[in-house]
Amino acid sequence: MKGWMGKSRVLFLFGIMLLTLSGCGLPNLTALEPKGEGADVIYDLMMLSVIIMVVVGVIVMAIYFFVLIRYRQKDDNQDYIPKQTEGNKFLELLWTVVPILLLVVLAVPTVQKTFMLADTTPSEEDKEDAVTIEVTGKQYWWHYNYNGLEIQTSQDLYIPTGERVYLKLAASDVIHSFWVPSISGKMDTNPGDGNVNEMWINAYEEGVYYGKCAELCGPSHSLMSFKVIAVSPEEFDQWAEDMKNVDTDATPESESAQAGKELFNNSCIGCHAIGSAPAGVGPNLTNFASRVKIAGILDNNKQNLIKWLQHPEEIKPGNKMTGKYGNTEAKNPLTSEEADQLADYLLQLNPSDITPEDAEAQE
Amino acid sequence: MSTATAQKKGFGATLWDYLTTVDHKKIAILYLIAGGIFFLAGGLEAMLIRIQLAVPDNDFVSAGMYNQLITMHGTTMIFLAAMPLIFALMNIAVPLQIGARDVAFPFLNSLGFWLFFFGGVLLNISWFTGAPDAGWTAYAPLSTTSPGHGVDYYVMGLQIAGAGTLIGGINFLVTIVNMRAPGMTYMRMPLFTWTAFVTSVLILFAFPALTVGLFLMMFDRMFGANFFDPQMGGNHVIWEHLFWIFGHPEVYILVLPIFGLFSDIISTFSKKRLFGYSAMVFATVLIGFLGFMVWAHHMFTTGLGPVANSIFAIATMAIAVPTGIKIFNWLFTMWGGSIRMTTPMLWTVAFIPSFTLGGFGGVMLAAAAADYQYHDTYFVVAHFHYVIVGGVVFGVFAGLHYWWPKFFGTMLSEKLGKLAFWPFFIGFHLTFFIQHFLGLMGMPRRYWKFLPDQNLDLGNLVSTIGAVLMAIGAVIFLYNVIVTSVKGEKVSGDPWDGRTLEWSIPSPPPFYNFTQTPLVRGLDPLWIEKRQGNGKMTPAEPLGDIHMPNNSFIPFVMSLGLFIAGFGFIYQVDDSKWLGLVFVGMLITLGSMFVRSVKDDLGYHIHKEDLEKGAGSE
Amino acid sequence: MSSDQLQRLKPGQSPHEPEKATLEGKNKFLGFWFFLGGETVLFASLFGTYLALNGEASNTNGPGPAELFGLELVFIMTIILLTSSLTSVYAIYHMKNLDFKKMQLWLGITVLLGFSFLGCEIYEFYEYIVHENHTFRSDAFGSAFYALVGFHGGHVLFGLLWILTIMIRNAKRGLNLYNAPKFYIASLYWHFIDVVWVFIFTVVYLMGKLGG
Amino acid sequence: MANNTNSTSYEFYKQKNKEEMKYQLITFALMIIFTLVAFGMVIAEYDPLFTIPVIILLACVQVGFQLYYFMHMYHKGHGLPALFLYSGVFVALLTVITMVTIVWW
Ligand code: HEA
Ligand code: HEA
Ligand SMILES: [Cu+2]
Repeated sequence: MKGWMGKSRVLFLFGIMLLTLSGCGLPNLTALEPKGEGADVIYDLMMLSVIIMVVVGVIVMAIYFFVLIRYRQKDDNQDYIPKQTEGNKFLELLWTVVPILLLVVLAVPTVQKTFMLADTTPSEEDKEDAVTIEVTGKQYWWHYNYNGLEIQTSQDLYIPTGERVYLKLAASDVIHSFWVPSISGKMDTNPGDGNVNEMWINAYEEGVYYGKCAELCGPSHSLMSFKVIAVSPEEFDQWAEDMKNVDTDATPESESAQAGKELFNNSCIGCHAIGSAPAGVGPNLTNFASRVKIAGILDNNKQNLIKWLQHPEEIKPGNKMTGKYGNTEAKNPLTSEEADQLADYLLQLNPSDITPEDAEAQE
Repeated sequence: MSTATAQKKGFGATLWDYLTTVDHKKIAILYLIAGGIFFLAGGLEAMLIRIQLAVPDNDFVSAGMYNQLITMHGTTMIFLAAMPLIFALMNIAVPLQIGARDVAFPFLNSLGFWLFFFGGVLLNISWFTGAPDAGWTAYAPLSTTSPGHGVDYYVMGLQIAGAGTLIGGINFLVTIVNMRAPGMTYMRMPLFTWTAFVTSVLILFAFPALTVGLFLMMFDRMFGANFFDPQMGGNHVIWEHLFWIFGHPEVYILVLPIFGLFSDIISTFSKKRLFGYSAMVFATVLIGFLGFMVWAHHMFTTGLGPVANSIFAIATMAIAVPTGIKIFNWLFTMWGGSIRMTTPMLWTVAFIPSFTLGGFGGVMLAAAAADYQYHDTYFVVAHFHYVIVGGVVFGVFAGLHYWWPKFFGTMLSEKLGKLAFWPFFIGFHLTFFIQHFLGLMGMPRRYWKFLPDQNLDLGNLVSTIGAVLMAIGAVIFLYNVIVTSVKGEKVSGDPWDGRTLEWSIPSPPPFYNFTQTPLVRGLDPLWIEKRQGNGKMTPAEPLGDIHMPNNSFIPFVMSLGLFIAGFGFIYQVDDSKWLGLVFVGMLITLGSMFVRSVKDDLGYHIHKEDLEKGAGSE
Repeated sequence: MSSDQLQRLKPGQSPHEPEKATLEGKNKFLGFWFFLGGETVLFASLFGTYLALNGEASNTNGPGPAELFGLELVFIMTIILLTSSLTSVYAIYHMKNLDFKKMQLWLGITVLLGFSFLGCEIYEFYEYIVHENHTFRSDAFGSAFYALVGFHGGHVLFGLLWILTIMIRNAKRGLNLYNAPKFYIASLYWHFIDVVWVFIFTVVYLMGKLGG
Repeated sequence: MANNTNSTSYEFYKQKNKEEMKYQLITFALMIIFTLVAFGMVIAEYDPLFTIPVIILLACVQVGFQLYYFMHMYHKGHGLPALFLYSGVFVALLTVITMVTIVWW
């Protein structure tokens, strides 16, 4: 058993190596590179706790290795009977009191930050222009209703940078959890109107931030991704203006898209909306063309869109679009031509000049 | 040894013997076998999970299948593997450690086992028709609206198994209170017995909350009630509370007996009395007490508000103090000792840093604000596998090596034991350490697949490789068990130079345990006799007739009835004809309760003369 | 020792607490008390659920507690159950005096009272379901109400069957050290049912009537 | 009773049981009275803010009577039963408080 020390050291080094290799994760996804106030505050708390743990850990491990090396039974001393100590008042007091003190050091900022993060009433001066958004989690997408702005949209959440944006979170089927790790911690969305949650998010810089559902919500839970698009306040205002004034009945340019529009209005509109409308069965598609991803996960291009329209079940098992119209699960599948037309229509829905690219350009 | 008996008695007779046994040592073996099989099943599920997550965007299993796998993995491991394996250890050791001939309620002990067993079988039958898929926590409304019968199996299986656990808990409580040998005061009980006691207390007060939660879910799913349906005025948060009011104490139910076991092992293999015995007892009780006041730390992101979150955060952190007391007392038991690195000790020594790391993760999670980041990510998965695998599973391995002689009268090979340890230990850290980082890097838990290009690939691959190493370790352990059983080499009653009463009698013990009840003169009674006496326990009574309970088939039948009724309940949703099965099942159960109630069961005596001839000690 | 346990206990030669005279008896006694500790949590979970949901009839148009409940029947039921608690005290009193006949008599009265309580409860549920159209499925309040009160009713029924079983089983052979603990813990169970009912009539009915 | 040295222990305990039965009857009378008061207060429609605490208190006292007298918890040898019952009550209280405070928000 002499290899004990050696083996753990190798293990340890190996671990460090792996970590450096993988870095701290993907920027704008990882919680280890905070890009927003909430994540920042939490990161500090995390680091404080890590420091405390390292201190305690070093002490424990020092005693541990000392004991294991020093007090192993020697071959020539098998009959040695150690002194049978009952305990030691001083030592026992020591390792009761010191942890208590360390925990107090951790508890105070914990409580403070818990209250700070829960403070969801805007301050007096911000009251007027604070953005408040009702977020609804649905299997397996997100819907946003901007209070007072008459904008409703889905999947990509546009927010202005540098200010606290207030969220009211609910769900319309099962519990989901709204999480944008590099901006802030998560909060559950509860079904029913009795348990609406509130939180705020504040992105420091412009950017496209990864959001994930963090509460098991069915087969496609892992695919319920979304994006938060933080743009400058001016850009945000323009985006809001564009979205508000969207002409929901504009005639598309290409013929194929016009045919697509017809198809859309005949069958898709029952579940999806274009223009401000409450959360339906499916996501609001007003600015579909500028979505970062299709269905939250596929790169936004025509090929993927056609694939999605025709075989949604293969891409997101258990989603509510499957079987609602002519896709794989139905008797008369959507023809390739129809899918093509629909795609053409959807991919020109682009009411605002403010798109994720604006946010990304700033990064 | 059981196989030797088997050859003597023939297979049928042995089987019947085990189906009807009320002997705590045989029940321990039953728990060991059933729990072991369920552990393998849970481990297999874990391997499938890890294979699915080995590479990004994998399609090894389907999304629906994945959710079934994690649900069954969690449920199986907690309820059907860890708990029964701990019950196996408690059953073999507690009566022996307190110098009792038997447990307080041998009949109920057997009933507890069979209820657990049938509950577990019921749950696993769901694999053939679609397993539960709402996570082991079964949060409503996902669980109440989950199609198919998977969650129904979860509800019925856990209800039946849970009843068994509750009964088992009460049995241990009364056994420890009423059946101690003369001189075995509370403050002389071995730590394992103490922790078994406190764990049983936790079972007694935690399981009823689960029982009610499961009933409510059963009513919602099967009989149209509205407890968790917001449209009808229900509230799913009630389920979360009930589940965790049970669920948090449950994790201490799992780990406390293991703490006790490690205390015994460390003291034995350091040749030292446990350092700070009374502080250890006090810490155990305190952990148990605090364990009931922290459950909402699993619900920090539910939205309870900052006041509730802060209170529960502080209460949770407080548990680090008594746990720390334990860690340091273990270290100082070894301090100045003469440490023998046997296999049980090896697992124990590996446990200390592993569990401490897991505990650190726990305290970090307890910081409510920070938990908004950790919650429902792989950070949590890492935390609880560190405490559960690094604590409970290491503990079960240690305990099995330690008490194998008392189970079967043979010794597991030390060489193979150590050979199994290393891959398991290294694999364990590989699998779970990196998961802390995966979580913080943005990987939520219960994710069927993670997407490529999110810097999560390497970490997941490492984790999977670690899991393979663990499986190798587990297989070597199995090999060890088989080899040992085939060889069947007998060992003495006291192969480890033990300190407590179980080592004062032969391995395996005769079915009446102690020919004469021993007189206990202090903590570590056998050690005292070895140092100050002739190395043998002084009897507290003259040799006399021993009263023993009768075997009974009723526990099996009673549990079978519930098992049958369980199917009825599950399928009456589709067709009310299935209610017939409910009646048949309940009739069997109530009928056998009736029989139990009206039939006198007075047991029998082993006569003094037979004892002198050495009956029972094969 | 074992078959001695079946010997009929006679005044003047037997222990004064026959229920705890044997190890088995002591075990039963203690184990049963522990079980009652667990039952406390069980009922608390049901009470908690009820208290969380009893105000939730409003959004489903069903009757709330204040409209639904009447107090007359509940009062009668309460008195019946309280009295049955007293009669079972009498039974145990006679058991301690080793007077088997009287014990059986009082137990018999207890059982009768228990069944009349149960009858009232069934009548009450019937009224609610048939006349008020308020069922287990109506809304969350309905579910919680029937779950809590029904669980208690189930305990009453089980207790009655249990007491009847041991009464009939032992009718011929009288009191002995083997069955004394059984009678004793059955009576404990009966008292516990009463304890739960005290909270049910207070929390469910009286507070329900008050609209709180 | 201490002078009853001549009687058998049976007679002694019989006497004692009889004494005890008297207390049981008093207990029962009080319980009925409490019940009457509780129902009466509700029927009289006092302010619920006053009535509710009072009827809960009455229920608790009544249950105390059941436990200590009817279930003999005041007899010796009931230390552990009391400990476990009160532990149960503790968990029960936590549960109920939770359900009435942090289930809805
Ligand atoms: C055996 C099982 C076990 C054990 C022992 C523990 C122990 C602890 N657990 Fe863990 N826990 C689980 C099993 C366990 N847990 C499981 C299964 C889950 C997830 C369930 C699910 O969601 O599926 C979970 C989840 C979980 C959460 C919720 C996370 C989330 O979902 O967001 C939290 C939060 O507070 C937590 C905290 C703790 C703490 C503080 C301890 C403490 O008891 C740890 C104490 C120990 C130490 C701290 C180390 C030794 C101490 C010292 C050396 C002294 C000095 C130390 C300091 C001063 C820090 N646990
Ligand atoms: C006692 C509890 C326990 C134990 C011991 C384990 C052990 C393991 N667990 Fe598990 N785990 C849980 C309790 C436990 N787990 C719980 C409660 C959850 C949460 C579930 C949920 O989210 O609802 C979870 C979730 C969970 C996840 C997260 C899934 C997700 O969120 O998507 C992962 C992923 O890596 C995982 C992995 C493992 C691994 C690799 C092991 C290994 O340690 C296993 C080692 C054992 C073996 C490898 C067995 C060897 C046997 C064989 C290889 C088969 C041979 C077969 C025959 C001979 C028939 N577990
Ligand atoms: Cu916990």
